Amino acid sequence: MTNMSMVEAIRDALDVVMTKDDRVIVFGEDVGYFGGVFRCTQGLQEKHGKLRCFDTPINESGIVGTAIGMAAYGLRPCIEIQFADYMYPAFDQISQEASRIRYRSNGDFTCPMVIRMPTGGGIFGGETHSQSPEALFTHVSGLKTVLPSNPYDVKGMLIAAIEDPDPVIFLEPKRLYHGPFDGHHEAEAKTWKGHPLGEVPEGYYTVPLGKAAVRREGADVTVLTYGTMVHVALAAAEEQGVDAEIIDLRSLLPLDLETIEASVRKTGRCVVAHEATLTSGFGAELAARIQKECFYHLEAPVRRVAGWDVPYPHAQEWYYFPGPARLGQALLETLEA
Amino acid sequence: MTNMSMVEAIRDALDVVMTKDDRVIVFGEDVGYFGGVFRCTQGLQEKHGKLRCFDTPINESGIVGTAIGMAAYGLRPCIEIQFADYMYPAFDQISQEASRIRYRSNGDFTCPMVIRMPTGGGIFGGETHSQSPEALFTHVSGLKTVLPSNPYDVKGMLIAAIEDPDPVIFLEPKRLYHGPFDGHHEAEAKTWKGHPLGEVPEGYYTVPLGKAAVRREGADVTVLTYGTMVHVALAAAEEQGVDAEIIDLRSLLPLDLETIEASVRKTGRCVVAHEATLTSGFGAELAARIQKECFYHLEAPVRRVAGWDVPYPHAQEWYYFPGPARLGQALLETLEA
Amino acid sequence: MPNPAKARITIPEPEFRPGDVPDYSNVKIPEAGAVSLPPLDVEPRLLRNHAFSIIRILTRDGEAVGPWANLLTEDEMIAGLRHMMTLRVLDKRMTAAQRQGKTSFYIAQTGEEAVTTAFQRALSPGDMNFPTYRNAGLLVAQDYPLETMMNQIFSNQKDPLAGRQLPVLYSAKDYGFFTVSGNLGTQFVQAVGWAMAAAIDGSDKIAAGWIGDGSTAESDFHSAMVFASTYKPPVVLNIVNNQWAISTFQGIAKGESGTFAARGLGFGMASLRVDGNDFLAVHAVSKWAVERARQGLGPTLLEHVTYRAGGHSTSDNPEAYRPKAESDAWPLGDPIERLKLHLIKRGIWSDERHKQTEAEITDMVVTAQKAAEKNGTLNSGPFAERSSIFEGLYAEMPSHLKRQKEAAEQSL
Amino acid sequence: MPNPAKARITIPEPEFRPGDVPDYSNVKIPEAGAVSLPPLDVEPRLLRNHAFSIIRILTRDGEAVGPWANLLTEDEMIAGLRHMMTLRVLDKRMTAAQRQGKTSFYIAQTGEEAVTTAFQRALSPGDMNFPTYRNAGLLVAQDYPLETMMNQIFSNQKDPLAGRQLPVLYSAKDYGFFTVSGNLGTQFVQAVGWAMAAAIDGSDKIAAGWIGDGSTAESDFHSAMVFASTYKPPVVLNIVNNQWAISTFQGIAKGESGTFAARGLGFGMASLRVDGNDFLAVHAVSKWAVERARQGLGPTLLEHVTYRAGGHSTSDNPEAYRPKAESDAWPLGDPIERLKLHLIKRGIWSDERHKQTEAEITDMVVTAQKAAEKNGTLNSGPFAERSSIFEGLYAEMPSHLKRQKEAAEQSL
Ligand SMILES: Cc1ncc(C[n+]2csc(CCOP(=O)(O)OP(=O)(O)O)c2C)c(N)n1
Ligand SMILES: Cc1ncc(C[n+]2csc(CCOP(=O)(O)OP(=O)(O)O)c2C)c(N)n1
Ligand SMILES: [Mg+2]
Ligand SMILES: [Mg+2]
Repeated sequence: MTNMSMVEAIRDALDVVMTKDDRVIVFGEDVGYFGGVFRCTQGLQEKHGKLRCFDTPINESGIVGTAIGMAAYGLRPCIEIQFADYMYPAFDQISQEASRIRYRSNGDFTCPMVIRMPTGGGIFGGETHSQSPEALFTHVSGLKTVLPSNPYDVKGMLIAAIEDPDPVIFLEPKRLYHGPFDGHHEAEAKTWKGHPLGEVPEGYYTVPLGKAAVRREGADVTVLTYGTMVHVALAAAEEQGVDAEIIDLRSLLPLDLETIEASVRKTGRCVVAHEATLTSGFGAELAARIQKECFYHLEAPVRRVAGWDVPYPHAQEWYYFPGPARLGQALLETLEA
Repeated sequence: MTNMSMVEAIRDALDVVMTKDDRVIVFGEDVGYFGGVFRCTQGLQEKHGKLRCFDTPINESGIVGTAIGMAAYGLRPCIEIQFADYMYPAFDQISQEASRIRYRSNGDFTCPMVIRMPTGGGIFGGETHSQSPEALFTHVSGLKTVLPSNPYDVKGMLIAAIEDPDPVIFLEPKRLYHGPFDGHHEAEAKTWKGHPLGEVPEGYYTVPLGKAAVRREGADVTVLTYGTMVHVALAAAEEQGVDAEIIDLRSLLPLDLETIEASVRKTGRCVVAHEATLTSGFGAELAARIQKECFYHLEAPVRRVAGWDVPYPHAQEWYYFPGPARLGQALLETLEA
Repeated sequence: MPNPAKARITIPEPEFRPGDVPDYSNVKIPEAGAVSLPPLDVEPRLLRNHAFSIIRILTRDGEAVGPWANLLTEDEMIAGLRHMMTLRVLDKRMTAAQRQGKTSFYIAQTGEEAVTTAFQRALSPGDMNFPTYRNAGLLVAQDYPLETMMNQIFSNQKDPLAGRQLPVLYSAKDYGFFTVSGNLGTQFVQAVGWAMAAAIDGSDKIAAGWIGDGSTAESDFHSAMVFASTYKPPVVLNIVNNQWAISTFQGIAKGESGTFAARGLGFGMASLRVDGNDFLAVHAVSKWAVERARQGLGPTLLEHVTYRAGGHSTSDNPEAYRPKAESDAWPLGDPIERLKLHLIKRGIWSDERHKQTEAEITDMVVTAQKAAEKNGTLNSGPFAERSSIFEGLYAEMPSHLKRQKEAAEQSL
Repeated sequence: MPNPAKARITIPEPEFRPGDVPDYSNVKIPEAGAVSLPPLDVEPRLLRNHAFSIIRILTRDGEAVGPWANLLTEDEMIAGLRHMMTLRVLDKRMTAAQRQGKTSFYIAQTGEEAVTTAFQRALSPGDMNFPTYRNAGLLVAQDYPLETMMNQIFSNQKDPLAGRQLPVLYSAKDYGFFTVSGNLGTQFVQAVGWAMAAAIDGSDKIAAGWIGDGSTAESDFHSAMVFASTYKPPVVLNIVNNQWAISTFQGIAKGESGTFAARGLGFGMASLRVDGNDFLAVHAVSKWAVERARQGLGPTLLEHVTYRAGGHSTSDNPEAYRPKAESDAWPLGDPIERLKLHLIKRGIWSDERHKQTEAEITDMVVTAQKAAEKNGTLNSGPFAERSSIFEGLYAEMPSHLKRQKEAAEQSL
């Protein structure tokens, strides 16, 4: 076990798989010599060579499109989109191509690839460095979409994703890269040092895609969340003294229906939280599913706590971000309902 | 009043606005001389000239991107994407640009434009001529998304959309272009002749965006739906003898919250239906909202009837399509719950 | 509103519209044999003329001339002719089958048969095409089973794609034929990626990308050109300029000057323009480009100049936007007639033999069709299995799909 | 796995990395005055040399030579120098302000000041730029109020963009400056659309698109080129080749041959390459292109060859990927020094006057900054209004946003 930041854990995961399997190829904008603007690929080119880790032209559709061709050939591309906000030019290749190669060819061709992208706000990135587009991916049949919230998971899940036979959207909450963040932006930034999930095993291990993790057991209300908001939820429950069961979904598709449903049936109440805008966010899917599957157990409506339905503003970042106060309020309202 | 198909009503709407306002410009692939692959722009080039209606290169991002520039200049572009399935290459320009020109410039520039696109299945179009991507648009702050279900609405709403000061995604259910369709594909195709909503006023009128229409009043269950599924819902209620209140949303964003909530509070039960795939479809947003706003009125969970979570298959189209049998079953289950 | 006195914008228009008499006598067609054969390691910037002229071998009289000629044996040429003829018969029969309701849709390549059949002949086993919907010749040139193609077209119970895909969107990995997408252009850059993979893997395989004239306007054309010119992987990028994109003439994609091949020059990429209705020229230029790629000398952009003699698809009526007789006026002639004339000229073919071959091929296609129809048609079944729509989206079915599959079965 | 014996793929690399001593003495810089001045209605295909060479006016000794020279009055040149100097001081102060936490982020254009300031001088009121984040010179050259720029940079209560946008993503319609996007390339094709609109509307306005070397790889570069070459609207498309895209050298976007300007040749578009550090050359070439557009003679692609002397942004550390001294080795010199030398040579400027002007400008910038800081900084406020984030997304606020606005106010 070594203490690592999420960035270090990602780097380590890539190094482990690249060493194990020479079909794994890593590329993207500024990913080669420099090692990525968040430094997640630092050192990989030097160690594994220019043909295994390299810079690309600034063309996200080309990055994904070439990766699809490579995957069809038999390699295992793991590509980086510099910010999730910049995946939109590639959305055609992701949603209409990668997702369907296996299906439309009836298994003649497959498309094992991972698309890594930093997601979420909290770094004063404004509307084009802060978005959380996960809901869009979950509406696309044929993709898997995961979003780890700590160094331990990010390493194990990234290895699992690269070994997965199908395309995986791998979202990395950039505000967690260097330390956990509970939404208290006015407090000093923390590092992963001392955090139990900052302890990362050396070498190879996987965390399976499709399994949620219960971060806090509780009896009164279930919180379904992922990414940065996991840490916000933990803080909110603590601060409001609410006995919440906090589930870190980790994988949005496939979704761990069993864990989710069992928890809500137990608590009878549920709050869903994400940073993405509210309308048609992934929280809608969660709320819709829960009210259907757990209707007779629900004692209060499922509340959603989310980013407001406007572009992520620069200066008003903390007014926009669904921090512990907003989430705490929703917990109390749900308990009182 | 004249009886018109949806195609004719669209054409008529375009002609009326182009005649009224010479800032209105119509373009897209095959839209000029030929009048569009669905013939919605037939005759417009001849009448209004090549500078007002013309063919474009096959580049959807370019079509939307140039339209944004035109709108910023002060024109009112109304563009056609040949199939909604082909909007993906333009999704960056739509979701990251058109939607935010007003906001990010704080009103210095605006982007009044309409993006028309045929949507939905039922014509053996396979996975790339059948998709219903409306949910993706509704997750984007700054867009309006509408989806009329008949000739009367399509004309009035298209005129309203072109006159709207903000970008409007205008989805046209292609299976309804030439006649209503209730999902009974084995029956002979109907035309709009004789259908009350096929009677279209001549000249200028608008149907406001953001207002739903109650297509059938009922006491026992509310059906929230739009597009082709409106006709399927009417048939399903009839066939199952269910006293359903069927609401044609017409506009998904802005959404007519008042009409929806009042109806569900009245009936206490709700079924949501769309052709798009289930997971993270717009039905999720509707169900999430209703269980929240009408929780204490609901006597049964909100059920969703939707396309299965796979690409739209070619040969198995009718197994995929959420026809009257599937919707009818959901109605009965909701009443019995 | 527009003031014609200062029109500062052009809306390109084709020369002829329905009602006009098409006349292409002003179109300058370079002489056969006139364009030089560059060395494989030529500096791309020297190929300016090759990107603007048209490389041709067959003269009007059926002579094969110039430095690109004489690569194929007589047997190979006859085989090529047979492939083109097979493709044409297949297209005719399947178009008719669509009219009879046996399928929903069909796309023919009438008039363009030389492009794909001659190109495929330049490839080796293991190479991979990334085709469009109009490149069935790549399969026919490999004697891919016609019955299997038809099973796909009819979406029947033996359809290798299980009824999922629109007719003609084949997939055949073993024949170096990548699954065809309905979305234009996407495959062009995927071909570049495949070629990069082949190079990274140290294999000697090459990839071939395919795109239509209209689709060169798509963004992924640019993605492909950028990645190919940067990394120089072993790929041949083919533009099939058949003059039309549904109802839109090539001047909308290209503008009114230059050529599609010229787009490659700005990328420092070897770019050549070839007479797409000249089987020998397509083959020779393709072989040159394939060999360059194979040897690691870089990517090549080829523009095949041809003509879409039929409608865009069975859903299209070209008489609504171009003169009826336009395809006859097209100055590059018919690829089958031209190769036939050459073979006759060589004394290894005759009108009778041609007729006889035509009859044989028709027989073969009809036999295949009968066999395929036994497996079902879209009209009458038996169909591809219904509940198989839930299979094969992921390697392993996730629980939400299992639930949906069950629900679907219950709602029957 | 890769077998170097048959490497069929290239990964381009810059010549120099940290630790190397950069030496550009092998880079051939064409002589000032050597490239001809074509007539405005030149046939684009004749401009081959213009797309590969570099149009330059100022010699090493500060002489202005050749057919492109002598367009500007002395007052105009002095004004240009002042604008460049202002931009540089602004960049220095704002970079420092970012370090002090007064804002989150800043992007400087150090070393590239000539490109935008000289270009803007060729435009007329009513023309519209579609800029990138590194084109603030378009505003400075119009004496746009520095305080207003800083209000935006500080996201304070007088920020014209109400705190919504990342610093430097200005919007100023009245100054012909389109709202800047954080997404690369999107604005390039929007510029083409604006120009089409101007032409359709019968106005005499023109549009100018802007893009970086790295961003030419983006798909919307292609969209812009396709639409511009097809419709030929009044637009000037500017590529600012500052050699770097964050840590990525221009050879990744361009490949290892040709020029960015050459990309235009394949589209039949007039394409010229200009010394972006030569104020006079940028202005002359820009004026030529703007005039062509104005007269309806078609679009022009300009490549401004310059060098990004600083980091990509305040978040970047260029020493991690290029030699520290590389910007000094850059053979085209510094644009301010070069124009200064010319003015001194002409006898209308001096070292003292330069220093004095520098002091004046610093004063002006400092005064503006003090005023702006009174309106607030990101660090300390007063801020742009919080609940204004719900305003102005739509012309009229829909009910779901009204509900959210209320909820937000309650959760305070
Ligand atoms: C992204 C996308 N946009 C639009 C279409 C609709 N469409 C199908 S074929 C076609 C014309 C293509 O023309 P071209 O590239 O010249 O190929 P050809 O049909 O002539 O072989 C169009 C516009 C599509 N399939 N995909
Ligand atoms: C679509 C998109 N992809 C990636 C980025 C991240 N990014 C911001 S600036 C930049 C480099 C751009 O380089 P260049 O175009 O040369 O412009 P320069 O910064 O040199 O002026 C990158 C990759 C982005 N903003 N948008
Ligand atoms: Mg074509
Ligand atoms: Mg640059």
